[in-house]
Amino acid sequence: MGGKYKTPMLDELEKGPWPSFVTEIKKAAKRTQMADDELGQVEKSYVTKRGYWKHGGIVGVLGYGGGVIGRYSSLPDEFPGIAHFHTVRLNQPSGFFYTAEALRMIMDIWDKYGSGLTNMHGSTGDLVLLGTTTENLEPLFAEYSSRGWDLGGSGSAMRTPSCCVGQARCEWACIDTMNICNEVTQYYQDQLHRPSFPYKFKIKVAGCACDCVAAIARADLSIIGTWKDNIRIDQAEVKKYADAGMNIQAEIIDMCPTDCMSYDGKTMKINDVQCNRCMHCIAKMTKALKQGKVKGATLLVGSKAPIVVGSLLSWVVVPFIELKAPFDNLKDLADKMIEWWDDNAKPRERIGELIEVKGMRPFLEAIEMPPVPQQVREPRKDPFFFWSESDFN
Amino acid sequence: MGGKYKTPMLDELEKGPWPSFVTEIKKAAKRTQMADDELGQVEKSYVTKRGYWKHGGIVGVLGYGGGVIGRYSSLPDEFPGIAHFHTVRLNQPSGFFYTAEALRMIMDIWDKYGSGLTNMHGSTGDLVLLGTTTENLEPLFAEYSSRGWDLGGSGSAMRTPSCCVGQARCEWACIDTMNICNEVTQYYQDQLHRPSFPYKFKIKVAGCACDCVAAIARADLSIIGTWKDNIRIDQAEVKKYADAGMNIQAEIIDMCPTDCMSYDGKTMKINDVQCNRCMHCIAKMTKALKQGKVKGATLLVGSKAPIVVGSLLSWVVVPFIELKAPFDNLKDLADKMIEWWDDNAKPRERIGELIEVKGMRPFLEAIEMPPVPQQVREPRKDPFFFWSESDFN
Amino acid sequence: MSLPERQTDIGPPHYEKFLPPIVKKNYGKWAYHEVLTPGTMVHVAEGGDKLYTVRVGSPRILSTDTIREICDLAEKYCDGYLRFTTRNNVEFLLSDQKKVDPLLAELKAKKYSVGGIGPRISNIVHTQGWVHCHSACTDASGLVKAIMDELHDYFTTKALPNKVRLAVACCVNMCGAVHCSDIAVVAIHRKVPVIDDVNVGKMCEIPTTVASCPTSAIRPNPKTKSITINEEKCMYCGNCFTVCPPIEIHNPEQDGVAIVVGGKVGSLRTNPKFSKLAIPYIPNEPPRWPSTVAAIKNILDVYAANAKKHERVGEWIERVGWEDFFKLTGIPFTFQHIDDFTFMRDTMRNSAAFKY
Amino acid sequence: MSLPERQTDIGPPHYEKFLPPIVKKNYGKWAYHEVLTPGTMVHVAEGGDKLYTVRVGSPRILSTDTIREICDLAEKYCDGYLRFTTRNNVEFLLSDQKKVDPLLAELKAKKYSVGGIGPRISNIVHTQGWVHCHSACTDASGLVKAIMDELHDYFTTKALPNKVRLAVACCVNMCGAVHCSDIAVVAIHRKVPVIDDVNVGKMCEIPTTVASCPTSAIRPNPKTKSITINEEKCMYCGNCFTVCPPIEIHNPEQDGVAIVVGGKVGSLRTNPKFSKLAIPYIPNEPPRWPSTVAAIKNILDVYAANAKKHERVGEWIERVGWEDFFKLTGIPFTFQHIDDFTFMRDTMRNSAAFKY
Ligand code: SRM
Ligand code: SRM
Ligand code: SRM
Ligand code: SRM
Ligand code: SF4
Ligand code: SF4
Ligand code: SF4
Ligand code: SF4
Ligand code: SF4
Ligand code: SF4
Ligand code: SF4
Ligand code: SF4
Repeated sequence: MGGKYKTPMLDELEKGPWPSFVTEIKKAAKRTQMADDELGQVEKSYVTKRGYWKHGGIVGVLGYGGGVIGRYSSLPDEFPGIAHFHTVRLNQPSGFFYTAEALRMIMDIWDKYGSGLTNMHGSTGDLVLLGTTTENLEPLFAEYSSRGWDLGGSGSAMRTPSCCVGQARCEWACIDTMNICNEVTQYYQDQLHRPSFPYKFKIKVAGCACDCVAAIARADLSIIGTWKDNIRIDQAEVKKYADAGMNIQAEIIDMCPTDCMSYDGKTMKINDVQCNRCMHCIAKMTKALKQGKVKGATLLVGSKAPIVVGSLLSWVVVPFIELKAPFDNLKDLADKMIEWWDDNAKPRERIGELIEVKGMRPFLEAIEMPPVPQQVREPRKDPFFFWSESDFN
Repeated sequence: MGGKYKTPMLDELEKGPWPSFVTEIKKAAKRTQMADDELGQVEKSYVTKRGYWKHGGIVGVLGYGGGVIGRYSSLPDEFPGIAHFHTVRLNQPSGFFYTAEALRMIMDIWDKYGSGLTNMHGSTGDLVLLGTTTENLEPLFAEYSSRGWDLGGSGSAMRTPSCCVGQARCEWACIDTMNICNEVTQYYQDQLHRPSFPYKFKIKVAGCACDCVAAIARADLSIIGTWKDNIRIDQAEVKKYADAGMNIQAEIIDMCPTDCMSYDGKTMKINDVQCNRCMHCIAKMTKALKQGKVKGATLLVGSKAPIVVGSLLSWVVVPFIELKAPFDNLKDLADKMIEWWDDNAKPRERIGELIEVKGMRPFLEAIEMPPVPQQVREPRKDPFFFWSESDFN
Repeated sequence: MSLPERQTDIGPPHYEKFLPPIVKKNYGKWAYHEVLTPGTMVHVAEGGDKLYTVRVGSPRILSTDTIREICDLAEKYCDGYLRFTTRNNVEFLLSDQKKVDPLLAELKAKKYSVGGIGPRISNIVHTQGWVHCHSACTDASGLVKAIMDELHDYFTTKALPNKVRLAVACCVNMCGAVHCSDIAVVAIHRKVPVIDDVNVGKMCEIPTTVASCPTSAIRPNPKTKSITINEEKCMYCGNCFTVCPPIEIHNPEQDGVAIVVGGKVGSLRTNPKFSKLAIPYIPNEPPRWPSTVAAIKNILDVYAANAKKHERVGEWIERVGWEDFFKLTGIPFTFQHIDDFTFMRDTMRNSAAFKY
Repeated sequence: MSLPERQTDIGPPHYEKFLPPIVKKNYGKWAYHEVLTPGTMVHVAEGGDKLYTVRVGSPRILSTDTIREICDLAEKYCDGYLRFTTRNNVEFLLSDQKKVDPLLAELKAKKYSVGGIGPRISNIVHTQGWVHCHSACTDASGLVKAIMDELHDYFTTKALPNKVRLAVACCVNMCGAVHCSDIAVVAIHRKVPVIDDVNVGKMCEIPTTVASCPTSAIRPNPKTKSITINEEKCMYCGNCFTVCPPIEIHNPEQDGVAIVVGGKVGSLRTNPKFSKLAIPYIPNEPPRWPSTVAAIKNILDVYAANAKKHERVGEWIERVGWEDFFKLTGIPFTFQHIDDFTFMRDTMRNSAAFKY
């Protein structure tokens, strides 16, 4: 098989040092008609500068409302192998850890039913299997699920939660990101597989303010690890950084956003009351500075992409919460958030958009959080604000 | 006359070191029934915590549509002296300069026709004569206008322009604020006296970025002096400030927003390309630092109070314009702005609000200004933007 | 008595008529100035001429009597020349240094407040209040008097880190510059307007009234030929009352004032800033508004104790963070502080870094 | 062949199954790490255990063949353990230092790109493009390949002031993290959609279609039983096309990409930031998008030459000002740069201080 199409345009993209997706498609095309027709259609897109995919139809596996993105070529006669070309979202394990054995099993089954192409991983976090037909969906699902692998989310549902590597390989993880991610994924299995929300709901967990999973920018509920007490300083290690040539004044002291550090060439001092725990000094001097010991997370809500009134970054709603397995307090809060959203949102309205429409107050009241200054960057500017009956007591 | 009312509440406000408006009203109340009834009604407001004024009716002088704010007591039987209590806005001279002679003349006429009370000055800048009757308006106007004084603006019209003291008594005035203010006031006499705009239009002129007339916050057209070339440094004077105990590093260098200054204890240096001409260093070391010599103004548009969608500060539209008497280039630009606004605004829509609705582009095109980075603090965030046919050529 | 012949569209008299000779001579040629005392300064011209300014506080509401008294003083010490400032103070302009002290002496004797120059408070920009405006939900002049009495030392003597601009507006129309002041008071309503259906029907244009509401809380009510207000949506701005008086928004027991802080208009060091909400509500307490006065004093004191030299109130707050502002002032943080209007997106905290 | 018994709602396998023993042992007990080379780092546990990571670039679209090859490597050097990163790179996890160099040697021989750790670029977060998405107005994978080829040295060797996060989204749905990236590409339309009235009538719910438009540009057209679009108001977001396919928005000659810059997600030093528009339009130039690649290279080079150590792209720009960004990069400033959408109020300059 393979080689049905001349692909002079795509061939250009096999040149150069970065690994080539074209090479990958060609590899698969040697074995599957699907991949070969995919290659042909993409080449055509490169010539005409447009895609040839129809809107997705609803396809899936029995009892599930999501996990598969239906996709059909708009040129099925020209490219019959991709007349159906659905993607299957396999829910990745927390932290994207695998063994060769597990991965080989996944690949073997995929070669049996699909194009031989994958996305490792999708932007949300799923292990994306790229291209199969409607009739292959059921057997494929049976094979995977019987071996302990389930589908991820799609549609107006809980979406596959995702997290940074956290405590598995990072000294700064204030929370057990992988366990939290796994726990919420398991807790929301029903909502993940059976779309019943107003729109998508995403959860992402980062172990510290570095936010290596971009939680604050692309999760309806962003969970970010932090601490409350003082940064621990190892002065001997500070000295080693200085000796190794670090310009501590310029690189650390002057870049501290709260101006709460000082270094006189010998001793580093931090006025911890002023520190906003931004992680800069710790990240750049990991041997010398350690976070405090009272650890937990900040919960932020609402981020999303720009459609339709501009992107949102998540907003702080719970400045600090301790998170210990099995994370019941977190699940309880997430339930309340989702319930309020579900009760109030229009279709295709994300939770951040709903808060913007309704205001923070009803949301905070629904999740039983008091107003605190940490929730705002600055207070309101205009003199127009609501009063509730309860304010008059 | 006077003393008709017991005013225990207001009497409390005659105590304390700051000059008392109550004392002022009482002074006038000795001579006019109006002021005495005003005293009585205000005392009543202090007891009941509410005002007793009706909405203004339209009153004025022949041929003018503005300059008088009609005001009627809602308790005319109780306070007959203020059954009518209109204010008259006399257009102040640029910079609020007076001679005793001129002021006495104004007061004498006011005592003849009004309450004997004034506001020196109103927030827009007018010399406000506080309280007279409808029938007194014509004679009062005849007296003033025959002596060279005219009314200011009110209603949906050009409003009385105003300015800082500028070159009359300030070393930092990059433009002749008083002359500009006077010139635009004269130029727009018709629009000032005969409301024909969608809403009010205010012009304020400040000689430099200190903005001593708060132009940027409360003028539809804010004119603010600036310069283009290098700050002139007198190192000997710098030394004197240091000798006098100024902590130049902390007070000047560290507070420079663009980090473009340095001082080694001997010589002060400014990297003028980076300077944003904020005026801080010059204001705090006026003997040592002088603005450059290429002077002109920045034109900003749109500021207003919060009704109804939040306050606006004026936006930079023309970063730099030379302004030399008779300021034809300025008048021409102002005309274009007003014309575009007049053509497009709904009633009670300020120019800033209209720009927000229509976008900057049509406005800039109307005044024939190209887009430049100086107009924005930062470029747009979302990927949604318009293309005109002209962009495709 | 026949009236003099009226003129129209002549505009104000040309300012040159009122300029002291020393100003005319040195117009545009000033070299520098020095603040001599909190109420006096000298401007020195390139050629060496010196102009002395003495600044005097004013209640802004002035009787003709007082203005005549000021004119007398101007004639005695300044050849009759004087001016008012953009914050409504009076400035005596002296070309003769020898007359400065005698003027100050006479001002002191007559109990004028001399001050307001340099890093301190100046007069409070304010508005009409119960003295003249139908829209007022507090009195501006009374508030100003009570505040200035309390802060008087900061006008006449005491220095602050930088100028502190105060303002009072008697309704949300904000005829003062409240929206960009260091510390300011704005009067607010807190209750949904009460509708007088009969008069609304008679006196108001229903479509205009409906359109006046920024939150679309108003609907026409064909039955009553009047309107109805959705209580959930109304945030008491009073705009409907402005266009339709029988929609009564005043509620003496519930009206009151809010305090906003951190605004500025100059571009020095940092960008001009809007004021932000510090205290959402304090009841009206005429005649001397003690709670409001105390609240302002508290904010000013905390600023004075914590800001760096030259930092304006807003600059200090932005450096330490609003978390610290609320902590240091002890002001409670409420739902009202959280923006749910135009600027919500830009005022919510979208960062994992903040202070406790 | 009978299928195995399907299970439902079991969720993903527990991650513990896939953790290398050294990770299990030291879970939550890491003390610090050191970046050894642009593609290798070591994490040291409190007890002294050392875990070596070797990071390898991936095109994200991987064939099962390549994945099997990666599995072979993992078995040979890491007891079969490996992971993927949040930016789609592959990480080999080694507990035995001695195996690091042999692994690197084999990776080199097999032409893998090793790098992406520390202050440099990493893999480009991207999306489906013409490979799989109906909404795409560019190809993501091709753009990524072309950009990464050009910037390859910044992945494998060269250091930058800090990490530079790149992203590509093939339409404004922005399935990548374009809206908060240091430098990113987002594909856009520039022409009002063309309406296929017959099919709109047949296939679409008119009210939903009307409601889908963020700028209210769509009106029902009862005559055609379809809709009309107000050309003045349409800003080509494609949301109508998403809910109603016969509204064709694709226009191969006019579609293209915009470049946005200055975003970030971490809270280090400064708040997370949205990306802002740098270049409003570059035409699609498959197969290698030379203009887009050159534009990104230019921005990256100017950043590298001008930013302070540890400054992210957005932090550098905010320090020097956008005036300087446009001056230094030579990018023309256009009407499109000026916000006329949600954030206009906060992005216009309301200050008299700026640079030329
Ligand atoms: C596959 C994936 C892109 C990728 O190449 O990785 C993807 C692909 C699609 N996204 Fe997405 N989104 C993917 C992650 C994202 C992300 C990133 C994330 O989840 O972290 C975002 C931005 C964050 C967010 O949720 O706002 C994202 C924001 C959108 C949006 C805009 C949603 C919004 O509220 O603004 C849409 C539009 C929609 O839902 O109609 C969308 C719609 C789509 C659709 C379903 C387009 C459609 O209308 O049919 C795409 C199907 C492509 C295809 O043919 O396979 N996709 N989408 C990602 C999911 C893979 C996975 O499960 O791991
Ligand atoms: C007299 C004065 C306050 C004062 O005590 O100094 C004043 C008084 C009134 N203002 Fe004002 N405004 C005065 C300066 C301002 C300013 C400040 C300025 O001009 O620099 C502002 C804020 C800047 C601005 O224009 O936005 C201001 C913003 C308003 C507004 C809100 C306009 C808006 O677009 O948001 C209104 C409401 C309206 O126009 O209906 C308003 C309406 C009014 C009315 C006419 C109320 C009404 O609806 O009848 C007040 C009449 C009071 C009275 O009974 O005498 N006044 N008004 C000021 C004019 C005196 C003068 O001519 O010198
Ligand atoms: C007289 C007056 C102009 C006028 O035409 O009437 C004036 C006069 C001067 N101003 Fe002003 N300013 C005057 C209102 C303002 C205003 C407007 C306002 O308050 O509504 C501002 C903007 C305030 C703001 O940003 O919110 C203003 C912000 C300044 C600044 C900037 C202060 C800062 O660092 O933020 C300076 C420079 C300084 O003080 O170092 C300044 C400096 C000056 C100088 C030193 C200029 C000079 O060389 O002559 C003058 C004496 C200063 C003083 O009073 O301390 N003037 N000044 C105004 C006096 C009002 C009053 O009675 O107190
Ligand atoms: C492996 C990974 C987490 C994972 O679960 O997969 C990871 C791992 C580490 N990150 Fe990260 N980050 C990873 C994605 C991210 C992201 C998310 C993204 O790019 O979408 C961010 C946010 C970027 C942003 O702000 O826009 C991120 C911002 C950081 C930062 C903050 C950099 C800064 O100063 O702004 C640090 C601290 C540092 O570099 O000093 C950091 C530091 C680290 C450390 C040193 C943490 C540690 O002690 O182990 C890890 C190795 C750093 C490196 O690659 O240079 N990591 N890191 C991700 C690798 C992606 C890749 O293949 O390149
Ligand atoms: S987010 Fe923090 S804890 Fe998680 S991997 Fe990044 S640096 Fe480590
Ligand atoms: S964590 Fe951030 S704020 Fe705190 S001391 Fe370090 S650099 Fe400063
Ligand atoms: S705005 Fe500038 S020029 Fe005008 S008085 Fe103030 S400091 Fe002087
Ligand atoms: S004017 Fe402002 S930006 Fe320029 S050097 Fe002085 S302090 Fe710095
Ligand atoms: S602020 Fe309101 S109440 Fe006060 S004068 Fe202006 S319109 Fe009247
Ligand atoms: S007070 Fe304001 S918000 Fe309330 S109904 Fe009237 S116009 Fe609407
Ligand atoms: S960004 Fe747009 S075109 Fe690309 S995958 Fe997402 S929805 Fe499809
Ligand atoms: S492309 Fe967007 S803006 Fe244009 S009509 Fe469709 S939905 Fe409206």
